[in-house]
Amino acid sequence: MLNFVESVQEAVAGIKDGSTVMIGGFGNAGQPFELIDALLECGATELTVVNNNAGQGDQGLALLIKEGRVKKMICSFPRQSDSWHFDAKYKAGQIELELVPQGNLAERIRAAGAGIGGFFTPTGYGTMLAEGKETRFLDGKWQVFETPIHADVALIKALKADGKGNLVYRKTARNFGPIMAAAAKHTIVQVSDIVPTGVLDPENIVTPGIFVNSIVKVAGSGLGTSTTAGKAA
Amino acid sequence: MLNFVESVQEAVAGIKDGSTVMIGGFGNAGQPFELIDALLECGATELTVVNNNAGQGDQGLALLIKEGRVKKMICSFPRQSDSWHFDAKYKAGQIELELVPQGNLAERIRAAGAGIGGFFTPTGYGTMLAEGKETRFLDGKWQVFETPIHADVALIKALKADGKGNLVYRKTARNFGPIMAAAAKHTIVQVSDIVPTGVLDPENIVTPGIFVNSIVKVAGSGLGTSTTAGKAA
Amino acid sequence: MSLTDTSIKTSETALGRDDLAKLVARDIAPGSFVNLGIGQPTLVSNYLTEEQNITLHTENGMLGMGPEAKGDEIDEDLINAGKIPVTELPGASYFHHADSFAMMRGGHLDICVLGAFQVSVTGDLANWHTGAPGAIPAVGGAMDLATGAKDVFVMMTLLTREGASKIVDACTYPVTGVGCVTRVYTDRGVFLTGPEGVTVRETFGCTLEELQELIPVPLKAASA
Amino acid sequence: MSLTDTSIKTSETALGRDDLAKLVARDIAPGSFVNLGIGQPTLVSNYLTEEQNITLHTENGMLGMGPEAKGDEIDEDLINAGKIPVTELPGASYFHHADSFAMMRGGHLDICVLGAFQVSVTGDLANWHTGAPGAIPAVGGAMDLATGAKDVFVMMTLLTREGASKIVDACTYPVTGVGCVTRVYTDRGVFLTGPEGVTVRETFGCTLEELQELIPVPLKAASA
Repeated sequence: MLNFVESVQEAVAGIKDGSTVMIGGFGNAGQPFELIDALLECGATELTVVNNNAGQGDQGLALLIKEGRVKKMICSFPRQSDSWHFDAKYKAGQIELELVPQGNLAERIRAAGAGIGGFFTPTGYGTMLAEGKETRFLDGKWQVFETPIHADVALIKALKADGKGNLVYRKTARNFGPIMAAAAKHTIVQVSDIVPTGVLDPENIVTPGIFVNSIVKVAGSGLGTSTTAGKAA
Repeated sequence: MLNFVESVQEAVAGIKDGSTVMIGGFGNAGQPFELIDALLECGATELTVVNNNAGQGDQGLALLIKEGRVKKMICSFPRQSDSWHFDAKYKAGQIELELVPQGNLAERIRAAGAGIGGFFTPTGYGTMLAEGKETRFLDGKWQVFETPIHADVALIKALKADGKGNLVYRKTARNFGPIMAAAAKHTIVQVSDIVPTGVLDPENIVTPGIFVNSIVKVAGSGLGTSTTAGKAA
Repeated sequence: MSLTDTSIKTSETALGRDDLAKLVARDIAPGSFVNLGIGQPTLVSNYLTEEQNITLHTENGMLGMGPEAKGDEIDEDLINAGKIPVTELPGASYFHHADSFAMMRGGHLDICVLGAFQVSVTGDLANWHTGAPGAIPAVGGAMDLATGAKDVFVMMTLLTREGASKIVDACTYPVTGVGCVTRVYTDRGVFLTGPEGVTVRETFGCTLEELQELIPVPLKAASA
Repeated sequence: MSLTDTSIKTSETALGRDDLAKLVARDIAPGSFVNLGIGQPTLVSNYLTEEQNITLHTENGMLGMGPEAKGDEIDEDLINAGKIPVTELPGASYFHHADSFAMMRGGHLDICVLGAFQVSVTGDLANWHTGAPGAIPAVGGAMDLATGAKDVFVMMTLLTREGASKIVDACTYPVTGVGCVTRVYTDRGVFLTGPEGVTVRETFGCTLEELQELIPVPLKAASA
């Protein structure tokens, strides 16, 4: 069932300790900063977080990691110049890391939403990241068996939602949003605008409302040039 | 390389005997009738055709089958009230049939375009259509191993193309077009309109031009209410 | 479990197709995403109310499908899975075939309503192929629908023209899916199927005992 | 094959980064779809001409990427894979991450240009991880890029700071992909790699013999 909620706090209130949480965004584009802040505030812990990175600077996901709420990160690129909170926890052995090539991350998330139990892909064959994984020679190439990444909750950011929960995104802020919305049991979306049903052209909807559970409007979110606090370079 | 060609005849001229040809469309919606007629005219034979159905009435794919050009059909629903040409060839043992559940057909086509060497899906488990196929218990369900369907050529219909070959479709005529465009080595598209590059909103492009090789404008094609000949109920 | 349990509902006469469609429509939870199979299940759409706020999916690439198109509304590019021209409701969306079946196969549809030749005591479904020699097999989206939705409802007459029960111990027709049917709506009663066997929720124009005589598998009455 | 074969091109001096980028740009066939990796490969975009009609892909979901955004053009929702604000060219398109990597992994990109730590004689690529103890591994899209494009070009200096050849018999760093590199552009020469070994296409500021002294694997000269 689709719910329109009044605040980001209300939107994340049901997230339980031990959940697997997908968080959209690539760099700052599409990062649901306000939802992440609310998740930090709500106190849920022992989380497995799926995101392309492992937090940057002193905000959002990085703070969640700093506060010890994240048991495990599933990501493609945890090492950035300002990912010091992850670095510290990792070196202290206080956080688990599942490193996944970015395309495998995307395809495994897509597989979860699409009801695919596993697939073979050439990416990673012969590398450290395929060690111990099943391989098979298919279509003239060695390929590696990969499994879906499911989640309890997805936190994503879109540009607009209509009354049916249909979403459109903006430019490269689309990134992981549509596939995470489909992969999670419960999808929470922050949007900059909610428009009446029928305003969005049915040809142009990127995420149909069937994949959306909670929508919260966050002023200034998704406008491209950031005016809200908490965003780093 | 992208080519804009002047006629459907020119568009299909390179299709060789023995090719695997994907043909878009579900019912009449999205059927590239004019391209199919040109394929019939060009004389290519021993074809493997991938389409949801196996031809209807006395037109298009049905005629291709009647004329003995199709060695094998890969489809989900060959039995329709007016699929008499397929029926006759099938009963005479003159055409091979690979029957595929519609969702597997779509996912296998998608896999070919996405570089996936194979995948497990619950669809078909325990049925005649999974006989002899590898099965595995994944995500709490028995699943069947399915492999990609590649093609030499795709013939599809879209509403509009721009100068970069970007495509948009119309309503349920979208169906197999986008995934076939990605799965075939050479994708030929008939459109009702070619617009200047920059006219289509980058947010709304369904098939990026990277998947398109030849575009031909067919007057009256893709307008929803048919005015061209050769379309049955 | 007892055949004399009276907690199940009964009505005085067998149900016609429209009354059965009305019953199915009534049982669909508000806000659900639903796929209605070709044939009898399509009738259900006539009885869905606006308050229910049901979104209909058609596997050829659309959510928010409206009623059948008439006259000037007919648009060749807008058809349902049965290839019938339909209409578009506000809030509709279009997507390609892989996305449409991913939606179905990924378990995002709440309910799918299908016709059937047979349903087994454990919820196996047979609805795609008679298995007759020489018959050309055709499956369409039947296997995906059977496997993908959270709940699979079957709508059918309880008996064949020859009087045989379509609820069976094991399907004799080739199956479409294994253990997938959760509920069976027939002209004579509503049945719940699953690992526990067949439970009768309602009977129409007959008692549970009379029903048991028609059906060759043990029936349980639903508890209140 | 002979070291005295003179069919390869030579220039008088080693190439700087920009000259090398110019060379790579010149070698990209008109109409190609190209992904330029983070770092040195990004320079290539400065030398692509309008007549070449190249479409740039960025794996975070865009085709038709334009130059880096400056001043008022900067839009936080429009960045490249290196998280640098970029611009949009006419005919651009946006798509989600799975579609973007499917495009790459499905072999639809003509060329991908990457930096490298090492390339082996058979085209193995090492560019993601030093393997140093305690180093936090991070892969991003490197393995997908290495595996997906029709041609993988590497741009790098031929030698490490310590003077060791980055073209090696077998990678000592953890590999990114096996047998994937087809061409290596360096400050000292252009090399073709593959099952046949290493062929030198051009040398810069050195002869083939001098190059052979720097590189611990047998070099062949390209035939005319």
